[in-house]
Amino acid sequence: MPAEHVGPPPVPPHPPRTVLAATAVGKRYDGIPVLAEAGITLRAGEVHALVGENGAGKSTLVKILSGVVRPDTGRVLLDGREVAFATSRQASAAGVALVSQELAIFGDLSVAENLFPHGLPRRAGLTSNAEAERRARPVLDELGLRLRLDTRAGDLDLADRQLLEICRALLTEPRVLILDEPTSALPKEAVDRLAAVLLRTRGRGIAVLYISHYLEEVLRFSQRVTVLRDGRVTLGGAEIATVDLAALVTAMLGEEHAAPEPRAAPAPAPASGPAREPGAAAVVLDSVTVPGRLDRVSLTARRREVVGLAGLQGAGHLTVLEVTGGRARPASGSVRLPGGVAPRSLRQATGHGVAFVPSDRKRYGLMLDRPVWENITSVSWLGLHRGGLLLHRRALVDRAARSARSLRVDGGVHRRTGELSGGNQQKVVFAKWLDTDPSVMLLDDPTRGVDIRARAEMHAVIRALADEGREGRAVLVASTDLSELVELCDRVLVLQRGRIVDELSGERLTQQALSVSMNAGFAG
Amino acid sequence: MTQPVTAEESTADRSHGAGPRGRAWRRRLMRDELGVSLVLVLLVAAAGIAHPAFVHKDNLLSIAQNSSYVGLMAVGMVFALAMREVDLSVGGTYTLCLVVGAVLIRDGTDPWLSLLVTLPLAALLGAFNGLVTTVLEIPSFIVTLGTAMLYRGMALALADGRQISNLPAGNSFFTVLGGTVLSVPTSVWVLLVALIVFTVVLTRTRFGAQVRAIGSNPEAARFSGLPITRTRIKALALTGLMSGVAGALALAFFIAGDPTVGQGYELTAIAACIIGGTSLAGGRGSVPGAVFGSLILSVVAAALVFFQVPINWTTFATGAVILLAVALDSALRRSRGVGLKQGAAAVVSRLFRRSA
Amino acid sequence: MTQPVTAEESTADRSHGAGPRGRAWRRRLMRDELGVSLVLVLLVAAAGIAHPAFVHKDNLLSIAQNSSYVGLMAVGMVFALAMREVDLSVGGTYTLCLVVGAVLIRDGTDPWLSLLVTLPLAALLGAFNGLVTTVLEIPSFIVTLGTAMLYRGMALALADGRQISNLPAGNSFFTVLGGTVLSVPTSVWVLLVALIVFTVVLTRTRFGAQVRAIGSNPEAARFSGLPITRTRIKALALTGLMSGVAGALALAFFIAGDPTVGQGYELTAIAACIIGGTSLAGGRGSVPGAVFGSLILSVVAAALVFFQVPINWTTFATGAVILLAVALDSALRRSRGVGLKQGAAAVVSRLFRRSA
Amino acid sequence: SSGSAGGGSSAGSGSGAGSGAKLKMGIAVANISLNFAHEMVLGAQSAADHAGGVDWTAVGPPNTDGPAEQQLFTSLTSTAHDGVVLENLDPPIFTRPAAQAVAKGVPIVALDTSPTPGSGVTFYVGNDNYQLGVELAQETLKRLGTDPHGTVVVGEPNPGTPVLDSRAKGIKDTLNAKAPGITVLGPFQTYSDPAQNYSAWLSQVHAQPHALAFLGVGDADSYDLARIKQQEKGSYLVAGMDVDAKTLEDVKAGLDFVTIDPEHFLKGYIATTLLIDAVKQHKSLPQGWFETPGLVVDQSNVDAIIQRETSAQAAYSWYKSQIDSLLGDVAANLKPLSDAR
Ligand SMILES: Nc1ncnc2c1ncn2[C@@H]1O[C@H](COP(=O)(O)OP(=O)(O)OP(=O)(O)O)[C@@H](O)[C@H]1O
Ligand SMILES: Nc1ncnc2c1ncn2[C@@H]1O[C@H](COP(=O)(O)OP(=O)(O)OP(=O)(O)O)[C@@H](O)[C@H]1O
Ligand SMILES: [Mg+2]
Ligand SMILES: [Mg+2]
Repeated sequence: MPAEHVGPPPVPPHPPRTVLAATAVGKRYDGIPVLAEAGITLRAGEVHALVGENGAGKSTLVKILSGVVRPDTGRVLLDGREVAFATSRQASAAGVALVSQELAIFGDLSVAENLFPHGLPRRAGLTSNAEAERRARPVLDELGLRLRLDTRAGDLDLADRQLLEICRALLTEPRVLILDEPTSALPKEAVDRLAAVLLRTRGRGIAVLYISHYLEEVLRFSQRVTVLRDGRVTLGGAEIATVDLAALVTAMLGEEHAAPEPRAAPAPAPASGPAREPGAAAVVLDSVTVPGRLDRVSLTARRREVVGLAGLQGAGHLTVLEVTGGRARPASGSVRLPGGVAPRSLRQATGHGVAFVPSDRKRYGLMLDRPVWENITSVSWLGLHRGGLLLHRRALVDRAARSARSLRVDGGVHRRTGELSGGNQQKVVFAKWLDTDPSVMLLDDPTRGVDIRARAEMHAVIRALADEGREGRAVLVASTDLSELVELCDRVLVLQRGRIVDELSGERLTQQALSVSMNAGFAG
Repeated sequence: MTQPVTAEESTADRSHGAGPRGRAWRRRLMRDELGVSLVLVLLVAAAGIAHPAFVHKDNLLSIAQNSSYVGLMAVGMVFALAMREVDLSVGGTYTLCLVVGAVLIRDGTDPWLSLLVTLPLAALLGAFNGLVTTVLEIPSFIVTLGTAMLYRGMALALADGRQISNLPAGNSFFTVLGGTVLSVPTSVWVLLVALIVFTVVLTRTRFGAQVRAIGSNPEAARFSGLPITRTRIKALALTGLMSGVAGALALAFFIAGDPTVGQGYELTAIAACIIGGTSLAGGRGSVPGAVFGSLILSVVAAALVFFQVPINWTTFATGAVILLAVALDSALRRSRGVGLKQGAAAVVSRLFRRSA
Repeated sequence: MTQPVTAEESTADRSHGAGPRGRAWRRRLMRDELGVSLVLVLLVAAAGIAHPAFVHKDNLLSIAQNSSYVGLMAVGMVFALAMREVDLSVGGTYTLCLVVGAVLIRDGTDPWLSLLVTLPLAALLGAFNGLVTTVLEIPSFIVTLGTAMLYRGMALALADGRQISNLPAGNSFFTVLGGTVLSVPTSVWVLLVALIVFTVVLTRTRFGAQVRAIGSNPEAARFSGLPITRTRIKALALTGLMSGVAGALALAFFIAGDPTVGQGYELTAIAACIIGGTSLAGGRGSVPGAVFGSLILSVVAAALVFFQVPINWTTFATGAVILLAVALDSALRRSRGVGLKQGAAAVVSRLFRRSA
Repeated sequence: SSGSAGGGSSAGSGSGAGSGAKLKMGIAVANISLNFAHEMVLGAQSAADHAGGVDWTAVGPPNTDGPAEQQLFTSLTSTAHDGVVLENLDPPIFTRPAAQAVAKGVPIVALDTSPTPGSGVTFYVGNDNYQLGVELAQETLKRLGTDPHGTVVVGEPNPGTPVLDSRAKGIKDTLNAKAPGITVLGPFQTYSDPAQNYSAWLSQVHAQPHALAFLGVGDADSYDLARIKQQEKGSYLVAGMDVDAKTLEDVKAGLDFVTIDPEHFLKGYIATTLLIDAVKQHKSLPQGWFETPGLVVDQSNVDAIIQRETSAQAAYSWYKSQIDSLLGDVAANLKPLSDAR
């Protein structure tokens, strides 16, 4: 088994017992079928992967499994008995825990209160952080979350919030653990820890279902895989040994796409040939210091160049984006945008052609209650005041529709953005910044939760952005996904403790090299 | 005029965009102003059936006029609420503009010219609210609670605690603005114009879109480089301006500057907005809804007079009827409401046969 | 008691989790109740320096007592606001309980036993607010605006529009509840107890956590299956209960049931909460803050009397001072505030040397 | 001119409705929650009952809000089109609505506050509020002995209310004129909400611990001041106006040394009777200000007043003789409108 190298697979009890199963599940939204005859079976002690394109129906299926959404047709069986959970609470009481894609964090509450949303453990009738500490700490440590339990959850970054939710699920001691894209926001080191945790849970005979767009990851962690395409199962619970990457891609995209979609495979990046020579300097940081976050960082990003930023959590690579985008102000040193202006605020930076694509789309990216087209046009019309005082609705809608189509945002631009699937929402955030025709792009996990095809296409768009236009554009990318940096970037700057410690490019730019130099000096 | 707003409102509606445009459109209409307007009609109909005199043109017009002051404030308030702010100083602004206008006119300023002072002043007072909110980083609720007293206090001090009367009642300012045009009270015309203009502003202009975008997700708005401070100040200035307009009209009608009027109007105005479908949580707002809301509140008060509710029960009855009205509204919103619609139609037609 | 609150209160601050326990703890304190309490102290100090009689024990105690009624309502209101609801009917509930109690006692019920009616009634009225809000799916703002009139109307009808007096003033109910214990007004003791108890309830019980969770992120709450309806009803019942307690204390003190009391208390209570750091957007709430807030409002009113503000300027001055107070508060919140703290300390010590 | 015209036409409309069907009439008051309004409504109601053949309505907003009352008044003029008694706290607001009603031919009687010139209302029944203030001041002086020295604090619930303003002025002027040794402070704002009113007065007492007297011009002032005097065992004099149940107890208990009773019931009764008579007998309303007296209530007569307050009947039988004499010769009690204060 290819999973062998991850660690000794504790032999699952024979014969593998089915814990949770869904059969012939159908679900429609507004008459549009989202799931049709979909089904899946989870066995005790297995890690089962669920993959598919954006909008294929993965989240919907797992929401049905865990009682968040009711199916129109079909049945859900727990230990062979049919169940109809009214709420996710009932589900978790029955041992089915879901970590959903749209994080359910209570920002104003403490980490402890978020870990036990139905009530902190009590001592003498009063909730007790100490008791919570005692119960939660081991799990937190397993996942490498070093947090004080009285920290306000809203102050955590996306990765920590993701881990926090996984802890919350683990603390319910589930028999079925469902993770919807747990790794899309996680840095490599966290992913590895999660993998270890999953392996252990597997040992305890827990069934794990997890959704991911990282196919290698899927092949490494899971024993079986189910593939959804347009709400139908195209590969049902196949033993991982029997499938390879090509097979998965075919199942996801269909025969016609498998072959003519070379970029679909996470093979070497398309345009990273040395053909282009970079243009004029667009972004210049000169010994920029942000107390506690950046320490005398200097860098130059030229037009026609995609510069990657890598680092462990808190290494400062994100702060580089923030000072460039005007979100954070350097205490000393200088930041220069094209035309020599210094970014003073998000608004002013936007005005000078900076596009800042945040990774936390729900919080910083989208108006979930507005239609897609309003989101896509909001920066250019409402931020940059392009397009006049009066609404030219048709014009805006058409423009939005065009870029939505080019990025494969499924469903019309009149849909409420909150109804889109996670990946499609991410595409909308990207589209709304493309719509501003920026001269500098700051990307933080630009393809978070986007499927491999759309991801490859977005990469192509980013490259094109860098190269085309009057004299090209500068792109700064930070990503938790090292392969993305390798595929996309001309060179990658590695930061540690707020300092640039390494620069990788050309042949030296590989995932291994990256993770080595990111971790260098942190022996072990 | 409802179409665009309702349409815009409906974006909150999950089934938006999907399904044939026509159906969606009807559903949206159903979901929004039609709800309140129907409630309004039903209330009038009910009162009219019991007391035909209630639906007499003059009575309805005077009700409309009485609601117009709070109605105008509500129109302004929609913008504040749509961007997650609230303005408790509309009553104070109203009073101050009323008194300033009266003082100017008493001291010989041409009544019409006094508008050149009072209206800009009103906008300024509103902008001040926005400025303080921004600079001090404190919720507009508390800021405007303070400025409400500030403005009302100025009015009281300026009027030296007395009502300012014996103004030149004959002047065209009082006869026209305070009178009727085509036998409809001028303030009702103004309300109608405001309704149309600001519906367009909210749903069809960049400013309106900015207001709603900021209210929908302030953090995202900041990230998208929207001019949040400027928009907030503009929006609150607009709210202030509308209170000023209401004040000017009240002055023209009452022909007197009374520093004690306008107490508690802020809550009535906010209530009108919310009844009309504007959300305290921001992002959504309906100008026509706000106007219907204020009309509903006036109708309730007036109707109770016709029903000769014993004086000690008036407050109770008012509360009860308002609750019934909003309950009916929510029922309409939730049911596709077709049945109710037909029922209402029947009632209304019967009524008009009756009163004709 | 503050520590847990502040822990929960501490507002967005990225570097937060990092710092060593002590520092973070101090910083949080600084950010929260200390701000308002400092403002309170400064106001008292300022007034005391100008008019030593102001800081005389009796005067301070009577100010505390006068603030206790709104203070209790504010304590309840924190729970409503923390879960994104608002209760505009606290004034009405207060009045109704006051009048019901008075009627019962007048008609011969034992005053103490009357509590067995009025307090459950208060909780019931609050629960009714929650129920209507849930069933009709309309904002509690509009529901409670209606029930406010409903409740006040009942009081008016029940009292037949006149004051209910001739109560057995000698009864221990009036002498104890309306009197003083250890020469501190009983209502102040009650407020103190409420402060402690409900600080614990909000910060250290599951109910409190659920209230804040729902207010912080309703979707997430629904997703994780928190008992939203039940919690809402409980929270609003609690708000109602506190108004009932205030009503009972007022009855015991004034020894008369007056259906006209309590107008506009709702805004004052909400203002007190917000001044104290509770957010209208839900999720965060501070019980001590609310109490300090209501104290600040009372101190302002009382101080102005000592400064003999002319009648026509009273409103203006009140508004101005309140704005200054909140401005100072926000300044304190933003600056680490150390300088100001020392300044304040100095002032206070000098003052007490003076008045001793 | 428009006044007499209104009067004339009103008689006309009166005849229209008067023949056969019940007359539709009513009263609008400033605030249905407050005792004084309540008393006037009672007076008006019993007058209507005694007159007979009248369908009587009373309306008013739940809290003092001129425009709100104005809206109710406007509605009332279309339901009670045979005649309306208008009690309000800010006459200017009613200038146009009253004028419109008069123009429609609805006879209007102003009650408690004198109508503005433009309103077309030319008959007003009410107290001399300035005089009420004077009386309170005189009663105070009686109890302060000869040539008193010290301060007297005057409070007024809501500034900007003409009735209260003139009462306060009456107090101030009298004290200043008759007692040079007394410094009058105020009037200060004491708020109408009883609890707020209590707090305001308590602060006043603490701010002026050595004052000779604290005098209010509103209803809450009376019983709140009494409560404070009792609580603080004060040696100062306290008094206010109106005859709320609590106030009467306090007078009986000697806490309030007096309370000035504007005799609202009487006012309401007189105004209503004269309106109904005019309409029934198709004659136009009297012109001018019909001054109704006020009454000084102290321990000597408080019991009778308490008895009077028990019911409308009790009130009527108490006032009967007074009513008869006042209505006996209306002309004698009429003063020019312009003198009203
Ligand atoms: N609440 C909703 N209302 C309407 N349509 C919805 C709703 N939720 C999901 N959909 C639609 O159902 C389809 C499947 O969504 P789903 O979230 O299951 O996709 P997914 O496989 O999770 O995609 P992704 O990989 O991007 O997360 C999408 O077209 C989405 O727009
Ligand atoms: N963030 C935004 N960006 C661009 N335009 C916006 C934004 N927010 C609101 N608007 C404009 O305000 C208009 C009001 O919305 P509304 O839906 O009523 O228009 P509409 O023509 O009625 O659309 P529909 O009929 O599809 O609902 C929106 O159509 C949109 O054009
Ligand atoms: Mg998904
Ligand atoms: Mg739309």
